[in-house]
Amino acid sequence: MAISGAPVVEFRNISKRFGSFHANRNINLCVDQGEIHAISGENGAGKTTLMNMLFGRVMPDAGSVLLRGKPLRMRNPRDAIRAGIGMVPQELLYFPQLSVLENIILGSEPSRAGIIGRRAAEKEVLCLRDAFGFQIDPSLPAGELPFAARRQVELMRMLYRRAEILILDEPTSSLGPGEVEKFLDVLRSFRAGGRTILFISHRLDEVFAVADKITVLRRGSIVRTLESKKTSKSEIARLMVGGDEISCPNAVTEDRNRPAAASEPPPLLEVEGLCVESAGAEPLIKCISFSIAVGEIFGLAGVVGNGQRLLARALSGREKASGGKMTFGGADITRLGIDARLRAGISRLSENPAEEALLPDRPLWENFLLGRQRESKFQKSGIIRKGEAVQFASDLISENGIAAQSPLDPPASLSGGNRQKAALARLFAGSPKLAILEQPSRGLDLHASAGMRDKIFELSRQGTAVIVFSYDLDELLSLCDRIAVIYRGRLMGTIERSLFSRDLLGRWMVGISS
Amino acid sequence: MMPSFELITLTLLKATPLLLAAFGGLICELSGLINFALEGMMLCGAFAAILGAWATGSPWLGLLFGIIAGICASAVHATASLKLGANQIVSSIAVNLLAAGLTGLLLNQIFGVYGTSPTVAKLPEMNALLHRNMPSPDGTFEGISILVPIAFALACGVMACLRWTVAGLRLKACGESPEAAAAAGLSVFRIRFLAACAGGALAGMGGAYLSIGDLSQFVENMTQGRGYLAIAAVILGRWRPAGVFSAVLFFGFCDAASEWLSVRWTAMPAQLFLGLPYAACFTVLAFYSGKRRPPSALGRVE
Amino acid sequence: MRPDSKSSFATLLPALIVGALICMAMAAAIGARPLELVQTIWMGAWGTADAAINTLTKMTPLLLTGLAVALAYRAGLLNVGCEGQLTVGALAGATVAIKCAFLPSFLLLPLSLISGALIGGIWAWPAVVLRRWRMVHEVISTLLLNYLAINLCAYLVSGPLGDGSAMGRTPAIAPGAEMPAILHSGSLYLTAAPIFALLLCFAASFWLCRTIWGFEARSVGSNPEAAFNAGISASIWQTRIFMMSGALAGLAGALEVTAVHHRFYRAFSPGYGFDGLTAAFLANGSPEWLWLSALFLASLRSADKWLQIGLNISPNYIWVIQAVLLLCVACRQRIGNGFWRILNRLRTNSALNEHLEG
Amino acid sequence: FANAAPVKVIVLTDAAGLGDKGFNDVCWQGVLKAGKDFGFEPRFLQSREQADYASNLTLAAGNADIVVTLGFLFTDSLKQVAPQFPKTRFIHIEGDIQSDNLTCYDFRSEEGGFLAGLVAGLFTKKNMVGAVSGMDIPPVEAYVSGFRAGVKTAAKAKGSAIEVSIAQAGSFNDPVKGKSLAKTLIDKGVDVIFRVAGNTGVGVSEAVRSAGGVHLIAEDLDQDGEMPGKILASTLKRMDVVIYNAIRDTTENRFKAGHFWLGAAEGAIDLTAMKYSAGMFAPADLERIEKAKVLLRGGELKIPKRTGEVDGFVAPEL
Ligand SMILES: Nc1ncnc2c1ncn2[C@@H]1O[C@H](COP(=O)(O)OP(=O)(O)OP(=O)(O)O)[C@@H](O)[C@H]1O
Ligand SMILES: Nc1ncnc2c1ncn2[C@@H]1O[C@H](COP(=O)(O)OP(=O)(O)OP(=O)(O)O)[C@@H](O)[C@H]1O
Ligand SMILES: [Mg+2]
Ligand SMILES: [Mg+2]
Repeated sequence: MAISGAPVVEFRNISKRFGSFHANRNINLCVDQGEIHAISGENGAGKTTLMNMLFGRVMPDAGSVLLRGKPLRMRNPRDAIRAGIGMVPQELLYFPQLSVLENIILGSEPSRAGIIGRRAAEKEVLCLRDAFGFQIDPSLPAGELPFAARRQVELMRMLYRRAEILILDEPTSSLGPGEVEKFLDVLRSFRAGGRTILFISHRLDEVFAVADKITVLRRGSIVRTLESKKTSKSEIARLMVGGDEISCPNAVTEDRNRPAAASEPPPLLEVEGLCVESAGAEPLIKCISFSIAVGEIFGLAGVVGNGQRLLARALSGREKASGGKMTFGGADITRLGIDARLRAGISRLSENPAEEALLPDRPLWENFLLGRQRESKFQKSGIIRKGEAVQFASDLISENGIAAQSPLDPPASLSGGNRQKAALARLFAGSPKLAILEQPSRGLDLHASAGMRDKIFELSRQGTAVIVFSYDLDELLSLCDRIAVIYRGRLMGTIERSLFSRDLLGRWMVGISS
Repeated sequence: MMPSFELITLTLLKATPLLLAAFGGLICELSGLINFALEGMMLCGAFAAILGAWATGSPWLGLLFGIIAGICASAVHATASLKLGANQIVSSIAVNLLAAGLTGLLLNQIFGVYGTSPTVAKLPEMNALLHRNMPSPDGTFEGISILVPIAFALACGVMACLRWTVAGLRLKACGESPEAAAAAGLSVFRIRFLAACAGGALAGMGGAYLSIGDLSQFVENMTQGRGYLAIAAVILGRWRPAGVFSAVLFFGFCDAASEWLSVRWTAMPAQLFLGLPYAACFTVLAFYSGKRRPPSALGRVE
Repeated sequence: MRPDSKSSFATLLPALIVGALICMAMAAAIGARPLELVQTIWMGAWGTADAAINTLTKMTPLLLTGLAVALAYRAGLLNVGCEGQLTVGALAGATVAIKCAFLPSFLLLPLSLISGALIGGIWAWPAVVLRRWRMVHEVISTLLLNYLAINLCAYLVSGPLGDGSAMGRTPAIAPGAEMPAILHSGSLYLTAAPIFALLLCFAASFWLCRTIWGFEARSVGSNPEAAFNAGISASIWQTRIFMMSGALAGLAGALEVTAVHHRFYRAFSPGYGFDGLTAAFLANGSPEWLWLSALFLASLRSADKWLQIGLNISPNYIWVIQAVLLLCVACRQRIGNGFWRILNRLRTNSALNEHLEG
Repeated sequence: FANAAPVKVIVLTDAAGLGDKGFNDVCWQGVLKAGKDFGFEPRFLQSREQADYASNLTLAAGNADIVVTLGFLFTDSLKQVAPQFPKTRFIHIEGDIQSDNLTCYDFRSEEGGFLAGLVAGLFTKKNMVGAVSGMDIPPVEAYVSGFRAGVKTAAKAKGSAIEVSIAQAGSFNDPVKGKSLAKTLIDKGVDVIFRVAGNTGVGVSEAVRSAGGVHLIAEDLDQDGEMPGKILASTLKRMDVVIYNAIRDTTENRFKAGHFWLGAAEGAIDLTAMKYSAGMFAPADLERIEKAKVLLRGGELKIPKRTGEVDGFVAPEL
């Protein structure tokens, strides 16, 4: 494509309001051909809203979007796609009962006389899959894949379409480190091919690894656009919050210094030979044994789709164990249901709280009340004390910095990160004895993930045991006292904090036992 | 004649209106639009078919009228629920009420009669067609409307479309996730609206079968709950074309068998035979389980 | 009021106005004078004591079946089986009232009502069982149960439970089981049944919106997975609510028997179950507004004979009115927004004109 | 002056309503004819539900001089309402109610059924006849019992056993079901079908129309002309005449309260003259039919009204 003077994408005086709330205010931004342009900002800063306007999913209230110098009316994603734009949205968008193949080719199916050319499509999709090293069977229904694998499907769908301008809204939030590396390589190769990429991520490492320019958004307005080579992580972090410099996440790794306990803390949860079957297939979780002490933070690492979800669900009672034994504080809990375990103090944050933990159309106060409605604080002889509940919700909202306008708003009006914050806040407010966290930092900004870490440390000091499932090895290394690796439904091994070794963990994650 | 053969033809006859309506409902529901309004669409189709045949003198034009009326009823439902934000179940119920009211009202206004319309010319029957070329095989196809084979052919066509074509895939995509379909560049509203119209056409045809295929008259509320049974067949068939096809045949068979038995086992009370098809379906449900769930976004608009 | 105001009244009013206009246009098209029509409907429903009694009597089953539908809907279930539940409830109520005639009235009447509710609830039970264990959608199972109930009851009253005539009905219930009249007008009378139903309706709406049990049920309706993860068993709540729903429909049947018909007939319900769907959704599925929609539907129903003998309009027109209003209420958000937008534009235009003139 | 004002007549039907090609329509024809002759415009009121009967009756009684109620379902409400409107005259079909302002008529439908059964039994070639009934209500039961008795009589006359199959549709309003039931009967080998099913009968006729060698007997109304030759005969139940006469008597101030049984003897039940089908019968059979009519008119023959009484019925020698 001939390089003209005009930028490929230009936002001109774009504003967007939701009710009386300004999600975007007077945005002016140029993106040039062949650059990777990162957008950074806190949760709720307005990144997703801005990208949605470029993709025609949201109409701006004022201002215009110019494409190669020409103003373009983007009424719906179709217009955007026609203009050569592709997007991987922040929330998962997929067709649960269609196969992975169909998910990918939809909208640009190879066809003759209206009949789909399945053979050709399959060949191309397999090529794409192998380019990334994903391990997805394209004939499976997308809804049966683990959450993170669905994300991979979306990436493949976007690549399949060969868009010239790519919008990636937190694409890496569910990828493991190895996959992230491959993914970033793909982005670089795209840039070399002359494509333009808008990239949103809360992980500054990735941003600095690929981005040419970084634009920082704060409360709906652009703070500044910087060349990535001429700035630093700490500067970006500072611009994002608009105040003092905050510590960078990687620095936390060294901060984790717990006073060595005088005596060995008593074990809280003991798991012995746990097996879990999923719908009659061969046991997906095979004979897992481990134990966790009071106040311990236990990490579970692994590549996407190795049974983490099933294990987390089995621990919380959501899934029945088909074999083995679990004891919690000395009592056998193997047969207990989710409600009994909750009462015993075991809480889980699911990997997809928006679908599995929140009531999307009910006000936030009801969401925060959910699960504690029987506590005497919130009810009197069966009647809900609404005042108390709303007060409780307001407190949680302000304590956790959730960007909601009132406790009467439903979660559907929150940004992705803020929904995660809300789910976390509810879990932490219950002061559980054992917290099972799946991808706790997913979608959280720097500030919020730091807050989340602090909260976990605080809880652990108070004696709560925490199990963290994450694909992000760095996160686990910085958080945990011990890390185990799960591979194909088995534990490959466990290491203590003093022996942490990225190499070893990495090898375990791909199934090489030492 | 062998009893099994009688049962088969009776089953086919019983299944035809259900088959048309159920496939109409299936198309609609696969695109994500709940269609509890099949009863109303059938009723509109049945009435308009009579009206058309009466006004033009040609039953084929009557069939066309019936199809158009089904489309119109469906368009009301689709517009209300896709454009105007109505709850899809509510708008379905409203369409059913509207059809019941309007057909009765118009019957009175246009024909000046209550309850039953005048008799009109009906669509040709199979043996009338076969007679032309060969001698009648002792009335084998007696009373079987030409619409019966057409209905089965249409159902097979719909099945093939849903399975193999781009249009079928896109339709299913809209029913799986309208948000994702929109993000993939499809016009969800248009696809769903067209699906609803196609569904309405089939359901209207199902209604027309009752009034000018099977009979040659319209009787107020003549669908008698067949539209509800059709949607039950869609659910029983778990939203899979082949499943819906078998469910419809199963309903038809139970109904045919109960009638067949009721004229032979005269000692049994008639009410028991009237309840038999439903009891049989219920029993099958209780011992049957399948995996497929409804379209993931059924009832959800973007 | 702001055009995008979500307040229900601001949108409901324009929707009703639009609906009424459509109905009147249709009336004009079939040759009736719209105003006369409104007057006739009003007179037919509330113009005389007889009419008012009739309307209130008709409201009772609509209110209860509407409540049954609304309650289940809030827990994420669609109960289209009220028809069957009502029928078995009515037969159970009548049978108890006949067979236990030896009991004193203060026992017999409640016993009859309770047994109606009980059987109604039990009739709803297979649907939840199938839903839970066989993943069978409740719409299909309740629909089939309707037909089963109607045919089973028809068999029972023409055989074992009948009065021996070929009319397909039970004998009259014991006088002690009849609900006492609180108001007479000629041969028509009003019992406490409508008041009872109203109280039940308000109690249910309080239960649903203010108590923890109602909260749990609603949470299940909003997102069963989230509720389950919070320790609330979705399947148990759905079972409970569905049986409650069936019990309400069964109660409606038993009330009809004890308060109105004093016996059970074959083809007992003239479609109250489906009317319950209309009533519930006209009230937007919220029990606290159900009384209004039930009252409105009952008014139309009791006015339909006036249309026939007063204006010589086919009673089918009543269905059309119901359908149009139901559609408009269902679309009220959009209609309301459009209405206020137009109103605002008119207002700014006239303000502009004034400004120009002034 | 008051007398000069046209009388007001309101007809009440049960949920089936007008357009049933049978009971209600026949009655309505009588009212219409009376309206034409005596200068009034009748209105009709269809009750949609059982709960409406009393209130609709009250309303009609308050607004009309003559109220005509059709069907046994009205009996209970009439008992309550009629005495409260002494100035209104009530004419009721089917049921026995005592009130000074009420005249009610019951028809011996079984006699019509008997004639139908006789015709069917005499005509059948395969010795198999059938009937499609709507719902199990007293007049239908009477028709069907009469039909069985008639077939029995024919069998005796022919000296061969004739099988009777009855199919019930469970509704007066489901012609589609009526058609398939009739088809099932035909498949079984039945070659004469008697329909007593209101609108459901529409479907029965349809099935007979497209089947070769099968004939129909219609109920209540002369329908022989609809399918000449295919309809062997129609039973006649002259409710129209009865209502016409009752209205005439009332307008001429000769209203007579009471309950009347009407049958062939009174000329209220009859069979059509078989204009199109007489040629298909043997002269001896036609004679038998005439003889049966005479017997019935003379009141010498008692036809069973209930199903249970059929077995005890002794077929007359014809
Ligand atoms: N449909 C909506 N209705 C009301 N408010 C909304 C809606 N969508 C977004 N918002 C608000 O707009 C603000 C910006 O949201 P947006 O999703 O753009 O944030 P973000 O920068 O992408 O945050 P995150 O990093 O958490 O994804 C949020 O505070 C959110 O509450
Ligand atoms: N890469 C893959 N390709 C295809 N199917 C997969 C893949 N990974 C897992 N599955 C299937 O998906 C289902 C869910 O698997 P599982 O519970 O192990 O996922 P998970 O690793 O816990 O998910 P997540 O990574 O999101 O936590 C299983 O049926 C499994 O066979
Ligand atoms: Mg975002
Ligand atoms: Mg996993």
